[in-house]
Amino acid sequence: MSKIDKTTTPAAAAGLVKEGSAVMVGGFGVPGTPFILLDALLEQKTANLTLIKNEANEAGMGISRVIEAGFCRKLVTSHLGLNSKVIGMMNDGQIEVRFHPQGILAEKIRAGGAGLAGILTDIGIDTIISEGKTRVDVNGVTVMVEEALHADVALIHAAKADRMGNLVYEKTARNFNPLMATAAETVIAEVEEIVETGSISPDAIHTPGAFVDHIVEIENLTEEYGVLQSHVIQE
Amino acid sequence: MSKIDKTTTPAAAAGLVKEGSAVMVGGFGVPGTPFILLDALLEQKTANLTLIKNEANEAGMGISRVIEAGFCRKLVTSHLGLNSKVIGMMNDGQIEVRFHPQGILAEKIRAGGAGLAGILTDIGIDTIISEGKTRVDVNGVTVMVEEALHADVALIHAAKADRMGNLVYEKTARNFNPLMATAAETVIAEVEEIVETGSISPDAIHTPGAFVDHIVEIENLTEEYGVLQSHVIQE
Amino acid sequence: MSYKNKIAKRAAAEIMPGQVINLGIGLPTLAMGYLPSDMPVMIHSENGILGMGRACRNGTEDRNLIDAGGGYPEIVTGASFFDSAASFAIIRGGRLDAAFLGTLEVSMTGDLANWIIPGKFSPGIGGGMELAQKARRLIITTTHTTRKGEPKILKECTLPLTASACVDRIITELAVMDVTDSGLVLKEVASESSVEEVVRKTGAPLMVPDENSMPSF
Amino acid sequence: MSYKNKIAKRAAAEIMPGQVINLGIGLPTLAMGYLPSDMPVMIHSENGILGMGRACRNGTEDRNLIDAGGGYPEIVTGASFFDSAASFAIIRGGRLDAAFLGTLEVSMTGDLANWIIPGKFSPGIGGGMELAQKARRLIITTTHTTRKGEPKILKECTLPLTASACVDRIITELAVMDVTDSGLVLKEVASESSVEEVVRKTGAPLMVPDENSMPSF
Repeated sequence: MSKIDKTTTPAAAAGLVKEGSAVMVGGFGVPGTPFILLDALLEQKTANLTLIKNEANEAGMGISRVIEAGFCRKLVTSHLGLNSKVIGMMNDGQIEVRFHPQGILAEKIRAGGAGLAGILTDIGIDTIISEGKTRVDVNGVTVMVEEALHADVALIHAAKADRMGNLVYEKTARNFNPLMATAAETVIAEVEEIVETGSISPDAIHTPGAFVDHIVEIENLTEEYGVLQSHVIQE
Repeated sequence: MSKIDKTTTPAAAAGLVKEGSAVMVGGFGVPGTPFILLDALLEQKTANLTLIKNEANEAGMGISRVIEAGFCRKLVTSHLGLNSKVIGMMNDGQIEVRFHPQGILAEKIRAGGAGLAGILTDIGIDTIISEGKTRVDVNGVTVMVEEALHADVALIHAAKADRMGNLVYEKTARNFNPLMATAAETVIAEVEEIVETGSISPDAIHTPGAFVDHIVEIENLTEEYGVLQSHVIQE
Repeated sequence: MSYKNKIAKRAAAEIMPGQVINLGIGLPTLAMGYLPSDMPVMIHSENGILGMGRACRNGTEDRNLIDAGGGYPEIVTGASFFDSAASFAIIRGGRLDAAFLGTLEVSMTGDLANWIIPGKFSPGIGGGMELAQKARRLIITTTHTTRKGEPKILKECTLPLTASACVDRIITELAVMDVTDSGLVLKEVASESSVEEVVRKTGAPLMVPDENSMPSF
Repeated sequence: MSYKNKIAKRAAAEIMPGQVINLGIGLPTLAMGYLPSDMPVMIHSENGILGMGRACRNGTEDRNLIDAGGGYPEIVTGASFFDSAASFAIIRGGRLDAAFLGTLEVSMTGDLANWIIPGKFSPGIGGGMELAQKARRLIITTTHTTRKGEPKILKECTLPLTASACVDRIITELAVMDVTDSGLVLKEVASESSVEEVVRKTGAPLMVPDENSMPSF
């Protein structure tokens, strides 16, 4: 069984993202953002991307660099509160942005991964985000259709993988990563450590290897992965 | 923080199930079935129950005993292939049975727990189970509404809990338990071991304590929890 | 005491032992400081924490452990981590005893508008709509008026809503008010303020049960 | 070799290294015995296993570890356990390279009917509909005829469907047949049988590419 080995290089992995691809990117802030994979993506200058991520990181970091470089046509996200640069690009019409409530974004991605066509929810039903959404009556209550989201590629980050692609996440670096791991045609996980298959307890695996197509080992954790000094409380 | 202690007795826990309650019961076969809680439920002779469980265990075991004793009015389940006793009761009109595809049953329960009104799926769309279901068009594809399921009480089984209700399941005893833990007004978990709060790694917790209302420690694992000799290969 | 601390301290007093709470963005650090350190309460953070603690002491930050606002928190004994779907299942599934949110406007009927000023401010939605719509109890923590001195508490919101009829209680630096079926009711007045000032700075009818026995905070 | 073993052995030959497979109920124990023990393949079981192994040796059963049929399996290195929602996400999400199911009837257009005989047999649905509808490749393993000798492979199913147009390949003790856009095609004939017997016992038109060079198994 140990013959399954999904390890590859950042460049080979990024090469699977093609012009016009829809790409899910894990992470909520710094934790769980696949910076090394995003570096490789930026380097190959793939254009016209649709990016799907909780937020756009902060200016100069993560997917913000891909957006700032002009490679993102459309961003599907929850909020940009910490990235005035991308808000500016949105306001200037340089990128199209589609906002979803954070947990609905998570459910839309999960629904895509679970082979569902969508979910039914009342979140936002009395607000402007309900405009254009299909309404359905469920037991006398009106709710809205939120369609499942899919992507061509998911770029995710995990703390640990075995060679078969079983993944374990750490603390708040989990966030959208296990959901995106299910919802893309090709799933690429960068990981901080690769361990031998069989060394992770089967009960402690967060993402089963069947969902993961390629694994990239991070050779060294660059500065981007570290504590963001701007968010540290100065005593 | 260690002051939160949700431990109670089987009788007190079962007492939360009232006549006419909808009760979700974890387990897929023997693993994960809360036999001790079901014993307590049977003892208090609460009638007119709606039971929601993957299957009805096998004759003389688990919820089959509750059904055989006449306390179940309606069973929402996936299949009864190993329980000809309950199939007989269904055919004789002694209980009402509603079948769902297994993964759709899981998703309906999960949707209830996740505060969704339902999910949209094409499973069974060309079959007789589609009769009476609302159809919706999603991007040109016709799918069906599957409504979320809720219960008054969930009776579940876990390998380990801390006093705050954080749960860990073991192997295939996980199955429907973490889903049902989210979908009932009152969630009662019987556990094989109670450990001090803080001794389970926060990354290894399968069900966060916020979902769990009461914990019952199993004093001794009765015969029902053991290996079923009828399923053992005789060499 | 700054008005922010005043609000945070009063907000902390809403929290009961054993509850599951979301403190929104911004408020956590301040409000946590006013909770008794031994109070058994589980703080939820949208990015996947149940059991968030106070802000980290400088130098003890963990690169993998942030709160929903990007700050570095501690966690308490019994904390757990989970993914974003599970995190919002806790919110939408009704497992939050209370949530706290700031706002731009709030109406006398409990409508909330705190996410967009069309053409001026549109950073997105985040977790706010789900918190507003689904927490069992929604408490708004806000300055009583805008920076220009205009009331934030109105008969009707003028901005696009976050959710309708969702607010239970409003806590400002001047007052504590409840949204009830019969209207907005004044519950407490800040020791630095007066019923007259609160009524004057509120842009909606405010019921004052008994001016002489009004509790202060 | 019994007809069951014949079918299981031929079914096992469908499995390619690196695939994710569901073997349905009943077949696993037999088919696993025909897989090379070092073949890197991940067997999925609906009750929450990826990486199921062969049946346990008597006395080594684990009370917490069963397969979807209630038997006690081993697990392979790299196996993982998960809940029922995740398990069917693997199925419906298209991560199963192939699934194997038994049947009551199967039509020449790939319709499958294997879950109910109204008024006679209605044990429920289980995971079959999802496996039938969503596995990337669906292989039916069945006796060629009923116990009464009537064909199970028909122009149209007479029983309520499990899923329509879902079957890719049919493996019986007599033949291997593919459902194609132009009809049902005979691919292999059992060494104990003949093209004539297979055609006679099949209740639908069966295309025979070249009778003289028909592969046997």
